[in-house]
Amino acid sequence: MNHLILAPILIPALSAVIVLLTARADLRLHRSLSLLAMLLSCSASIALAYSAFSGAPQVYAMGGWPPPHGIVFVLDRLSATMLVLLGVLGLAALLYASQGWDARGKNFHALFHFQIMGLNGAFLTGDLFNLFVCFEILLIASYGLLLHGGGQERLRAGLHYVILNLVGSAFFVIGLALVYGGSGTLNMAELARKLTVASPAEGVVLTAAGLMLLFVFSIKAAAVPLQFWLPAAYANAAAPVACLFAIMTKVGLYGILRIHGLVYGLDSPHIVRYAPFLLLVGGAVTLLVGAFGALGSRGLRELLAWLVISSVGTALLAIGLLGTEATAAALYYMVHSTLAAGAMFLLAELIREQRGSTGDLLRPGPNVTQPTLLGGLFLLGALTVAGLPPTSGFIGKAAVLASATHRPEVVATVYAVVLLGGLIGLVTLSRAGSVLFWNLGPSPDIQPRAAGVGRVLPVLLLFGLTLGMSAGGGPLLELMTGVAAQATDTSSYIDVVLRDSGGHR
Amino acid sequence: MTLLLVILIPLLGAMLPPLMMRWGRGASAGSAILVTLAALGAWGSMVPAALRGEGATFKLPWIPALGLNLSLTLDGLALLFSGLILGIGLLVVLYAKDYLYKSDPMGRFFAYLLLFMGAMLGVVLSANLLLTVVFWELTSITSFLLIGFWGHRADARRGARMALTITGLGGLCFLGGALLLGHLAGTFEIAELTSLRDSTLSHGWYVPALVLILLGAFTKSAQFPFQFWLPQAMAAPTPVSSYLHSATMVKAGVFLIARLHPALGGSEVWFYLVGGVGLATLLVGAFLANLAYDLKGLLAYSTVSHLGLIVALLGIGTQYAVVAAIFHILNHALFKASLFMSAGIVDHQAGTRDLRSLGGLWRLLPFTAPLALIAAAAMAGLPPLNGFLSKELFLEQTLELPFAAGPWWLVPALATLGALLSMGYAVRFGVNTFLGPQPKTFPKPPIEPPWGMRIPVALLVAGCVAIGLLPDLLGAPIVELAAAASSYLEVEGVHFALWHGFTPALLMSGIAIVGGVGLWYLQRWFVPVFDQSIPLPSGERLFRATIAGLVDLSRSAKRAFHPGKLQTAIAWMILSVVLLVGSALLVKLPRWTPSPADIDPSLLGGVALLLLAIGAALYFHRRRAVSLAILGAVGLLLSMGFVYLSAPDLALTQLSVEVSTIVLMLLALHLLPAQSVKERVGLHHLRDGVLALGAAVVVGTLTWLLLIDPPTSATSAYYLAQSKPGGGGTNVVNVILVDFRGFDTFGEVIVLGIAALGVYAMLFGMGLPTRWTRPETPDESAYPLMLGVVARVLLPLALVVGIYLFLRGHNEPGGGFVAGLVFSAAIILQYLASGIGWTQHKMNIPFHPLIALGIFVAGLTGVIAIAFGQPFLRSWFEYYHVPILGEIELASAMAFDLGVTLTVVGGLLMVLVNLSKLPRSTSVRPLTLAEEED
Amino acid sequence: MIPIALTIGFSAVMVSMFMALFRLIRGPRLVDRILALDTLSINAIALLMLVGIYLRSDMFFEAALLIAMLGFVGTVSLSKHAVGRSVIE
Amino acid sequence: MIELLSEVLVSALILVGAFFTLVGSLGLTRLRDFFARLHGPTKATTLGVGSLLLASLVFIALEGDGLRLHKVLIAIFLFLTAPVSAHLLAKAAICLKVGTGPAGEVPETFDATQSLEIPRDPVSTPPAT
Amino acid sequence: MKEQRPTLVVLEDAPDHPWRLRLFPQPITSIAVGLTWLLLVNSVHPAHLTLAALLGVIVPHFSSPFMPIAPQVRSWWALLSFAPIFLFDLVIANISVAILILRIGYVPRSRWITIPLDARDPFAITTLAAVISLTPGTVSSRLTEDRRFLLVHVLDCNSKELEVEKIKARYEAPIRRIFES
Repeated sequence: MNHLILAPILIPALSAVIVLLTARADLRLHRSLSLLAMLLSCSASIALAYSAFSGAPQVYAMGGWPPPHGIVFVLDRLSATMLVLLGVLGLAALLYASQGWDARGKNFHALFHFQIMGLNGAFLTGDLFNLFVCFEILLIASYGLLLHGGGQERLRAGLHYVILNLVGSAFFVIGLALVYGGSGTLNMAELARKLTVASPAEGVVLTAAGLMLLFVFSIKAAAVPLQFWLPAAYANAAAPVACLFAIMTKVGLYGILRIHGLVYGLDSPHIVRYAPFLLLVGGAVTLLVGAFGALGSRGLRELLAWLVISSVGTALLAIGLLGTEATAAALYYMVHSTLAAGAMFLLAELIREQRGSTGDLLRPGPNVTQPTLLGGLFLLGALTVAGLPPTSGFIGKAAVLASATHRPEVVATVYAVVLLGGLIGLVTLSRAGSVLFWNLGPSPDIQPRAAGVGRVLPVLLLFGLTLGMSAGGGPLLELMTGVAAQATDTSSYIDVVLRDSGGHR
Repeated sequence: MTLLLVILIPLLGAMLPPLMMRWGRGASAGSAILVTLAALGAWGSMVPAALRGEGATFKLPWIPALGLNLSLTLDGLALLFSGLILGIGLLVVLYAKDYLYKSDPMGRFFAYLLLFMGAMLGVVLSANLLLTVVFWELTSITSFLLIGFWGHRADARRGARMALTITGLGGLCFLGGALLLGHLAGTFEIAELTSLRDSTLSHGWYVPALVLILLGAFTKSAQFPFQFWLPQAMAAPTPVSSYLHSATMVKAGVFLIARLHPALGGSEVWFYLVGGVGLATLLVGAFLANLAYDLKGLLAYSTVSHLGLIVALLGIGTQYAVVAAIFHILNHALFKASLFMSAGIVDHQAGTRDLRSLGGLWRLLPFTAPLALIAAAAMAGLPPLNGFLSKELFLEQTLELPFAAGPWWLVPALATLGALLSMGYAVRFGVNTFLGPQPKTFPKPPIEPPWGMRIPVALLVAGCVAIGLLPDLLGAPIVELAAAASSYLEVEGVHFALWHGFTPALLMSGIAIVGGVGLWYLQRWFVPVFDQSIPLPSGERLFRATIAGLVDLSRSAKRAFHPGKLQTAIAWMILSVVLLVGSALLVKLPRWTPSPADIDPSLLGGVALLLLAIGAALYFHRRRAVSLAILGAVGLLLSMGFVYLSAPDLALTQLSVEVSTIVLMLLALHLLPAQSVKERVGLHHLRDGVLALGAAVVVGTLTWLLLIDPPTSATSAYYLAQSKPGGGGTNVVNVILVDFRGFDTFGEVIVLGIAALGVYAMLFGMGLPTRWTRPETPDESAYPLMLGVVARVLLPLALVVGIYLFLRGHNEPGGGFVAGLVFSAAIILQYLASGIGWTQHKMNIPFHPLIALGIFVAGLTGVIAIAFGQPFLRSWFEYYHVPILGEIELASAMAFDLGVTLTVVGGLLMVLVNLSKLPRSTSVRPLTLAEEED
Repeated sequence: MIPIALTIGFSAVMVSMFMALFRLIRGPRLVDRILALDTLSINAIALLMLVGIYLRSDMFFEAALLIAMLGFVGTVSLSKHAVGRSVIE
Repeated sequence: MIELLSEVLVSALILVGAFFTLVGSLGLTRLRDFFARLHGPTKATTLGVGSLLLASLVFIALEGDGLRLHKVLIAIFLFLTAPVSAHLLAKAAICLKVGTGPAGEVPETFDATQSLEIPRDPVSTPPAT
Repeated sequence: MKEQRPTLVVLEDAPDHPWRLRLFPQPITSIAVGLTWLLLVNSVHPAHLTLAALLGVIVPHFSSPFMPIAPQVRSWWALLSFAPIFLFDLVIANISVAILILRIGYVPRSRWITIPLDARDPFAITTLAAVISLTPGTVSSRLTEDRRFLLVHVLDCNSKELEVEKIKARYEAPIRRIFES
């Protein structure tokens, strides 16, 4: 049994604990400590990914209790992908935060690492209730982070955020109760096995459970009409926090992929026949509403938040298209949109700071201190987000559209929706860009300070990664196809987890 | 490889000009020229082979999964276009060097220009349809940057955005069409596509794919009805206009049509669509050009109409039509670029481009004027210039169409009309600018510009004349090569001649020329008429209205459906879950036989109590303290329910949680007004009622389902069996918590800790005044004597009880969590009795480390297991027999439980203390937001 | 004999719980409600005793103990709140 | 014989306990004045619970599990806390000027608040004389 | 929000005592703790005896700072002699109150009486108040700031003076004998 699987949760937990134990120590100590920890857990994730992609899923039985009775961690390609993604994103966010954001509130580093821990746990666990626990960890931590920096708007947004998410958690628990009531287990593999042999009555309960969970994950993913918690929260969060939050919606998508894609099987009779259709429609609506909402936004960060929703819609749509190719496209798109959104939120902060009192509002304001740098980055980011070549966004969109061609009955709709959404996004971003960088008002008496290397570096890092995603698009899509293949192969998942579980006693 | 270089040199070279700026504008421009020359050189090295018909190719897989490869080719068509791009590009760079004003950031300009050049070269050189899309979009983006170069001007911004939007729309459609085409053909390599033409044309998706791709082409080439963005793009500096908007970018659409003509052409759809749109554009453009006052606007519309002419020819699609099209592409590039440049000179030197304030520049610009006039003549299609040749060919082709289009004379007549109109605006351009009366003043006294701006014009015009005189020598070979590459039919033996003898075409152009002059003679009457009275349908105004409308719509929609109110959000949530799950129940509900459960009277009583209490709590929800008291009762009764189900652990937990909840909530109440806002009775009550009902039905049904066939779980049996032997405890609940599912507990403990930290951070962030400094008057009313004494007497006893619950937890009801809550309750009692100040002073535990310590201890027990080569959290226990004391069990679970206890105490007290440090007031702003909901 | 006594006892305690709940809902003042809550918890202890006898077990001893200890804390804080002071000062 | 007696004893205790519990709550419901109501729970209920405790104590003992006195703790806790609860509630009621029934006005001496210097510990500091 | 100081539990009110007191800062507390433990586990098994002793040492170290002045029982005899009186009155009290409550249509004559206190020791006062609340229709309702008067609410009272007399004689005196004198 590979103890390294624990690293992604134990390292953050430990560092958070140390930060708290030395609560009164100097902030610089905390910074270096938590950066180090982040580096470690990120590299651990990469190592795990390496082993995951080179072999079959690995199972880690907590306390040695054999599944389905104990809690297991299951490391497969899907979880590995998410781990690495989070590792990189977290690193960037933390780098940025260490340039001063972390001093604007209490316990930033502890909360940050707990958040990382919760997310990693959610990606690794093979047990439904444990998934819920991890969701709780990351929810509470994210609430703390969301309020980081204080202020009225944050507080208000945070209140809505936490209440809505708690409602979601409540339904999550109900769903789990249904799962247990219908199948007598909370282990994902065992549930998958039970689904194949469920009696009619159990079948109903399990179907209801599946849909309840779908609902919960859709809340996390901020699919319309469950997107209410997102825009205000993202628009008001501190920049590094918003950057980290770029992955929060993906947690919901991950849940759908894991539970409905793998355990239930989207095209299987265990869940209602129209589930894929629901995903398609929901995705389409989310995509359009997101783009539309961005069009009407008054501030850059709000705009970005809506575009995040839109990207979620695209991914949902792709998942709903079923099939390895479409799933691979969805995964690629998820990764891309996470990195891009993270970078954009950091960039938005830089722009906001340099526009004085106008902030990130989309009206004529003073010119930024570093027009070439920020303008260039914004252009790149806009291309990436809007899905124009040669960025990863274009490849992701193209992949989704290409995979849609295998579903002749929906291809027209999918094309119409995706292309329309892309167009609206293009209009929105071009408007925003031309206002921010061309339509200049009088410049203030004292020009704000230029952003230091330390705060530009994370942005560059993330954008660099997206560019890498497009340059290495070929191999990457191959990898994602591998991930998708494994993430839809239920029977072998069951075998691996329930057979070589590493549990003894 | 060289092919790739041709593209890469400009793309990478684009960095040079900005960098060179520090050595002055000359250096910057020089570098741009050098880069262009380098690219030209690389290109030139491949020309001979290409002319021999064995053009270079290059292929490198990029994204095999999508069929997107870096494959390039230099066939005839590519050769022609790349030649134009590079050649005219060079001239434009020369011209721009002197054209740009001192205030303009020249480096950025040339960077954009070179980027565009690279992208455009990519479009024409790529042999893979998807790759074409990639470069295609790049041209849109770079043109956006170039049009918006003078971003401080509103018209520039608007023009840039409009151009990007329209061409972007087209690009997206192109992408869609390309993907469809690639799917139905199974490849994106254009060569293969060409070979698959027949199967493609017969495929069901042919038409949609074709339409989408054509949309891309039409938008790019400003074909009707998308022609309106081009005049708006004239806000760009003139070099840009002459390069992008006459010679190259707008030709990309035409290029695409020509490129795909072998693969998609020849069908009826193709003919009517391409030909029709082309013809319409030809007429509309020419007509609008006759109404324009803006010099560049006039040229823009004329460009539109000439592109329409080319498209129409490609639509006709016979060999000679294609040849004519290609030939006209070449010609138009030459004369239109030169016209734009001379217009630029006029604008630059005279300070205006309004035809109404121009005239008689012949004398002031003795060098530019004749050149411009010649170019205009070429545009008008006067012999012996190149324009004449290709126009003749066009008119000729309209007489022999592959498919029927109305009466035989219709298309030729329209073509003639087009030619007539173009003659009209050509004369309008030439005469109104250079001849005729000279206005009294110009914004700037016009003088000839520097040679840098004159030479390019001269060269281009020379080209026009040369080709006009020696068409066979200069035009034919390349045209033939290009035409062959863009037709699915054999193309050979192409040659042009000024004189074909008396043909219908000659007659038609004769009519056109005469009529055109006449039209120009009439214009001073009809142009004002159109200006004032007849409002022309302006796509541009429509476009702007649409965007603005969409923005407003989006905002109002947000206000309506996304009003940042919790009620709305939660209503949507409940609605969706009810629909989602309810639908499943409707779909899959089996018919079951209800089994009447025997009902216990005492249970009835308890349930009645519980329901009463809950109802009351709801009823009093607006009076916070009251509902809180009632909620206390609810908790109590609930714990009694656990007792009824003989679940002592749950009862204990419920009770202990209850108390701390009440205290914390009371503290929180200090920040709220005693009563919540009175709601207006409204429709949303009905809504909520319906939703609640639906939710109740769904949940009720589900519960019923669970009850009628309770789960048979192997897991619970396993836990019961393993609890003692495997977990070393007889209290299964506790063993589950600390061992079987210890990891969950670990997580939840952390959640508790985080919650405390979060509250702490939040209160800190609220920046409220910390009221408390020293204990205030500990008078009888604040700290009653009795309470104080009893609380202190209770403390040690409570601690003992806590320890008791903790120690026995593993085997009997109790456990770390409950113990922790008891400890905290005991300490809370001290706070209540003696106030924060004194208590804090007596028991000064730093809470952060306490929480951390708890988590650490809990985690450590797990990690130690790893140290022993066991899995994380593997529990360990041993029974020891000590002489007097008897048997004693030691278990790692205890350490784990200790961690739980520490965190509980730390977290709870941390929240408590920090909450109670807040001022008691209803005017604390942050909390008003809790009220804003109703 | 004991079963009969138990039945009576159960019903008596149940009735008194109902009465306490009545006072809790009826009010009229917060202090009344708090008093009612206090009584209710004491009744709960009584109930637990009876259950203990009925089941012949001490399973619920700790629960009773906690009610006796913690119910007090609740009452104290509520009554401090009722006066209109901060619960903890 | 012993069994019978014990049974009688237990039943009697149960009945007594039930009776007092009932009476306490009855007082809570019936009496129309807060301070009067206050008396019910503090006394009757405590005694009721006390005798119930005794009952179960005896019962368990007779069941043969030996003398298990731990229930006494509950009684101790109750006797410690009940008066304090009553005291605090009464104080609260007085502060809130709850109607105190016939002749129930609060003596003046209690409205005049004597000023004291601030003791650090509210309990153990000797009052000013 | 100011941070808490990181010092640990301070025993400032118990400065350097002889070892006995440092081990058992408050013997009476230690005894109570030990007894409580034995009651909880209700056994006198040696293991539990040791554990009780252990707790008797540990717990007071945490609790005693909160009780700078431990209750001191001056005369255990007084305590023992007072207990039966109290228990007896307790029962009586309940019965009388029960009768009051059960008498239909009878309106009890509620009265406020003020008891001037001679007791000074906080524990004495507290005990007195508690006893008053637990016995015949009286609830000790409020203590003056200077702790010299106790306001008592009498459920059914004929003459204030008698009540006061009774309480002072029957309860305060013995309680003062227990804690003070």
